Amino acid sequence: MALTPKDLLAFYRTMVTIRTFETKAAELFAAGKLPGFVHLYIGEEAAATGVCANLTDADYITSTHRGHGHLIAKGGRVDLMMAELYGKATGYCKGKGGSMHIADVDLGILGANGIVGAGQPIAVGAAFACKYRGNGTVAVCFFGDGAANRGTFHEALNLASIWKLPVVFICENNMYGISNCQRDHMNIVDIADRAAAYGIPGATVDGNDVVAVYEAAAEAVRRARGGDGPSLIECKTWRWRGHFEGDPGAYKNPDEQKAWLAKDPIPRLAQKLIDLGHATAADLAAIDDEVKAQVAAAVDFAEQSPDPDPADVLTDVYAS
Amino acid sequence: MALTPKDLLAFYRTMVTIRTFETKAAELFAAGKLPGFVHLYIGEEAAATGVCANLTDADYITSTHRGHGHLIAKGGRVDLMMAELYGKATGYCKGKGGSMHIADVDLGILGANGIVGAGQPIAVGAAFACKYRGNGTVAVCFFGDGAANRGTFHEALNLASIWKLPVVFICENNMYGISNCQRDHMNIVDIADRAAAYGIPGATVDGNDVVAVYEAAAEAVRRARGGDGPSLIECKTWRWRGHFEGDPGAYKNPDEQKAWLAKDPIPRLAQKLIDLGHATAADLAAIDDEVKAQVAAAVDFAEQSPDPDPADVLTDVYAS
Amino acid sequence: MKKMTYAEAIRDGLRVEMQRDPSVYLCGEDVGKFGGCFGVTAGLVDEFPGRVLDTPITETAIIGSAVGAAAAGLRPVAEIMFVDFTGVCMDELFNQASKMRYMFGGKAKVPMVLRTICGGGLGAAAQHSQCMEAWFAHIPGIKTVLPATPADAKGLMAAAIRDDNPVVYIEHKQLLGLSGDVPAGEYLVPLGQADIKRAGGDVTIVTWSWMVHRALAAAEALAREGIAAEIIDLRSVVPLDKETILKSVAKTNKLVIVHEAVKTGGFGGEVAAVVAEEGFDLLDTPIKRVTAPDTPVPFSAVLEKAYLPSEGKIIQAVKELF
Amino acid sequence: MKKMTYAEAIRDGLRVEMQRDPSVYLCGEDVGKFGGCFGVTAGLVDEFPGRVLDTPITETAIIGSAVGAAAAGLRPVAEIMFVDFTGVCMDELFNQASKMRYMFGGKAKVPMVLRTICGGGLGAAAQHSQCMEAWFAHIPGIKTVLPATPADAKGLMAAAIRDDNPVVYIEHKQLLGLSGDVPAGEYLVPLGQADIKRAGGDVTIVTWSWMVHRALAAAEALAREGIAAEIIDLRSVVPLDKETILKSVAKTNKLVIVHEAVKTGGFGGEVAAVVAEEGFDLLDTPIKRVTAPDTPVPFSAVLEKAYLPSEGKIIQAVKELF
Ligand SMILES: Cc1ncc(C[n+]2csc(CCOP(=O)(O)OP(=O)(O)O)c2C)c(N)n1
Ligand SMILES: Cc1ncc(C[n+]2csc(CCOP(=O)(O)OP(=O)(O)O)c2C)c(N)n1
Ligand SMILES: [Mg+2]
Ligand SMILES: [Mg+2]
Repeated sequence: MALTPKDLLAFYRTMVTIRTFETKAAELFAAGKLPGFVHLYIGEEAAATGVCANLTDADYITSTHRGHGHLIAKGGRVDLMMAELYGKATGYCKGKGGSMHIADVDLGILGANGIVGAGQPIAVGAAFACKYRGNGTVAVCFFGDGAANRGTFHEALNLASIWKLPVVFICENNMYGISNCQRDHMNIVDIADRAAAYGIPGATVDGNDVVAVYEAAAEAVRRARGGDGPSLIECKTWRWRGHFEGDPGAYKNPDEQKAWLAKDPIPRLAQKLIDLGHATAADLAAIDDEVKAQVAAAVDFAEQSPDPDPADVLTDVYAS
Repeated sequence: MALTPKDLLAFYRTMVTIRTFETKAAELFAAGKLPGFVHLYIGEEAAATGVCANLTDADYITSTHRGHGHLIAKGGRVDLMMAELYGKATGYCKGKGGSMHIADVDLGILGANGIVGAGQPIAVGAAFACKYRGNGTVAVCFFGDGAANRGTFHEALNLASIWKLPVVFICENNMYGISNCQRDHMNIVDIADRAAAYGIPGATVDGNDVVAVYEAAAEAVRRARGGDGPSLIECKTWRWRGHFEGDPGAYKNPDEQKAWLAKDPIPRLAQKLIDLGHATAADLAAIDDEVKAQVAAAVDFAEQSPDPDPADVLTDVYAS
Repeated sequence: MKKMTYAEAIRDGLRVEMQRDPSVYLCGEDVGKFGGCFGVTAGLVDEFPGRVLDTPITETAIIGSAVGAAAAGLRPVAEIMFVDFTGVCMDELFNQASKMRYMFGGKAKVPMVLRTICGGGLGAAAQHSQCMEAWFAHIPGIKTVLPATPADAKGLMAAAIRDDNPVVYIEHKQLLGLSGDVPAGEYLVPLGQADIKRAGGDVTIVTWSWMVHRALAAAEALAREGIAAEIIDLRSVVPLDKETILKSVAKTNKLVIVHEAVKTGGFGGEVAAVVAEEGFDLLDTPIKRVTAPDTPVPFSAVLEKAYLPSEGKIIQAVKELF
Repeated sequence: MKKMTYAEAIRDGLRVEMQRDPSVYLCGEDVGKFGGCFGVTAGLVDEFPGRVLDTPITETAIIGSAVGAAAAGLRPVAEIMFVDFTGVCMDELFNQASKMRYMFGGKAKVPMVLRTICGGGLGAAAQHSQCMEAWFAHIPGIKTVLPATPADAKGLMAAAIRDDNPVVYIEHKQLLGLSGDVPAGEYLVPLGQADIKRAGGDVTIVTWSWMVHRALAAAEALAREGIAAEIIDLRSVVPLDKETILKSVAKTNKLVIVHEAVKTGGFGGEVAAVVAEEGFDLLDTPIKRVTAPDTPVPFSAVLEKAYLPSEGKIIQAVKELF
């Protein structure tokens, strides 16, 4: 399953969509238009994109507080996402969830999550459902380096291993959990080494190289679909911005920040597309423009959408 | 610090005390004299004995639901323990705790624990206190193979490693968590391999060889006292009896059970003492008799002790 | 109808629902070949191959995975061996299972059952004897049931499994061996319907789980003294059947609440508050609560006896209202 | 006296106690160089080298290790970034910290503070906006405080640190910037003493944390209509100052309870039950509760406004009693 030019162009579009959506969200937050906490995925686009390219709508993912990129890569609609960020009635969650709780169960997106590490056992359960049904579907769990220290990580990977479940754990190691950098929160360099504690394969990849991510995930998804159980993949990457909008990220080393900005996954893929003759600069600029228009339309949609009816606070607590 | 004959004889006495105490407890439980849950340590005596021989009263331990052996090895008094098993006012906890909650804080015993894995972060905190005071004391955390799958294990070892705390994690791998045998609850053979996930040393030893346990623990305690941080030691052993008294343990393989009974740590040490000329069979029999008398006296003490005053249910909730 | 114990009735409820719906599965520690710590699931692992799963000691993954499986369309019945251990997986219940539907704007269903067991009287001490329904009742998005009889145990289990929401199903150790008539085959007791276990016109006693039986014994004794107590077994604390409570108080004008959990913050407070708010004019006398004191559960039989609400304490509380 | 914000007052309380007692240390996620998610501990890491410790994301180890350190003689102040995350470490609080002393027959002390923050109004949605004091109140062996003013924030922090028991200290996001007079140097507010924040003879309003201020605003408006409300700020839910409540109700004969937590199972139920049991004859009217509805906290500002108890809802509830 070698990647076709079409695949690579799709990666490009997805990554640009994430970048554009997030850049717009930063702008809107700074303008006071978005309430609550907003955690942006800028700089990490290759991870979600490379992983989700291996999935269909019937596969599941669990996401995190930093979830916009995962949602877009899994096929989520930017208009419904943007409306949710605004807290509008037309948003993915009718304004009840906000950035940290966007979900699209029909697309297998079992939600962003405000609790760090909470998605890990949930993904295990979704993978159990996949295996129970025996239909070859899989679950993917996204989480951060910080979340790799939570007890849920340990319990989820162990249970997935024992039950040989079709789940792929994707650790997005952006080197920080809020202000706490990896070397201060764990005593190992490669988080993928933790796979050995559960007797499952672990791999570390350049999380800013979408093709490397794609290939590592492809192998893990193939194993999962084939009944060979879970895997752990660590994508080394970098959070460009503060932890949440409003955090200047003063604790980051400026040299490191600079070095990582230079590894921007989007120009890297653009260069490859051009070098391989799959696209011209103009082709890519056209994609950029289309995406920009799409995100602008999403903002318009959100702004023109109505607020929820206050009475709706009482609905959707129980299914009946 | 080579072991002296006196040391080995002390090991022998401790192991026989544990065995005798536990055998008596089994008998008393069967006779309907002990209420509640009773989990016995028979067959695992070498682990607690070899580890605690490295500790002083100023060092801490955290124990488990299967705690009698740890308590005795750390210097706990069998009369106060037995009275607690009976729920008497003279027991270690005035009858409020029972078998699963015996503690002796003055001896650094921070309690048996009814919650599997709960002692792991507690030991980390005690070790933090040791380091904070800088007095060279250490903490030891006992737990089972089953407890090695709890999230607390992961979080405790990671935090201990980051903070380089003087704590030794002793996993007593008796191959079962209730009815669930190790190969069904984790996908690795040596639990000590999990140490690598935290960048700390891990070692697996024959948990039925008290000298091997002593030596592995000595090395880990030396590291801890010297400021070199935590270690994980796995003692491979076997639970002779059911999970708790009343459980016939029908899920155990009779051949395995037989093989392990043959590895009984007490005759192994007795043989060594005799072979090395440190003791005669008569010397050891004399120790056996002394211990038997001591445990019999503990039972007498317990039986003759008064029940707690019902009004005492209300006391000891808060310190004032 | 068939005579069976409470434990057998739970198992029967599980069995009937598992036969009916292949998306139902059980998981938990030692629920398989061991049959559960109290034998409740004995034999099911053989009856339903691949659908009764032993787990490691991993409460957060047990409940977290149940949430994921339920969101993905299965109907897990996940056991936490003792209710005392739910502190370990509280986030999974409290922030995930209960809120997923609401947070997602009504676009998810989490049809799962958390099966567990509560209560004292076994000398199991502070970490294996508690009653925690008040916590669950304070979590919007879940339902909480506590059957007191074999028939209710079966019917509530079936209803909990068929419910499209997370349901916490709490058994009681002292009831496992209790025998009673249980309908055969499919049998449902709707969630949120209290049951008048004994009718009476002089005082309303609202209770649930094991304490239903202590209240019934007290009512028997009180009857001999000419006081007719009405015993309302809530069966579920959420949804709460306010109507049955208020109707009874309208008749008796007196309310005593009996629960095994510690007093402060117990669900008895909620019942008292509902009646003090919505039925204040029906009351002639103070609302009494008979509960455990605000202490951990002690080990010694002597102390535990003093700890637990007794028939005597219920009788005394009732008499103070006359 | 010095004017400072609630956040500064907490920090001042921490600072004074850390200066006073070298066994006090702070730990938690981002409490060090980041100064805490809301800036409360800013600068302390430099003032107290080695005594302000950043942890990984590891709530069970944060609280579990605090229990161990406290049992070994230190006085940890361990932060859980949002009270909503205490579900993660509930076992450490519920089965370990709170019960150790009792289980060990009175032979241990666990002098620790769990510092955390609660409440809505920030658009932080369902997992970052909750109020959970009712859970803590249902755990014998711990105390739970919720300061509403800068002075109380400082004095209760100091008292919590000096207390020999586990204390859950709950800040409120909406109060961090609130300014007020705070005594300089050592200052203690005893745990378990309610404070009458406004005196009045017509109706008693029992409340705590942020809602104290909404109740005060409502009282102001009610006063203009000739209704004199007495505002009792509980400050700690356990120990509960029943005396102050009952004394007030003896005067006003009317009780309204206001809290931000969801209604069912909230601590308002406990307050209502205490008064319905011990002060029934003092009451002329039903006991009212003004609370959030039984739903998760919604994200959208419009919905969250509808969710939170407001001045208007308090006024309306009070008026219904006249
Ligand atoms: C259980 C829990 N603890 C703490 C937090 C607060 N918090 C939110 S995001 C975050 C950092 C997460 O770090 P990481 O997992 O590396 O993800 P990243 O933000 O880097 O994407 C923390 C501590 C939380 N939401 N949940
Ligand atoms: C958190 C928690 N889960 C489950 C239990 C029930 N339980 C008590 S002991 C035990 C098995 C423990 O196995 P292991 O850690 O290997 O210790 P062992 O009994 O073999 O000494 C279980 C599941 C518990 N007490 N606490
Ligand atoms: Mg990170
Ligand atoms: Mg074991």
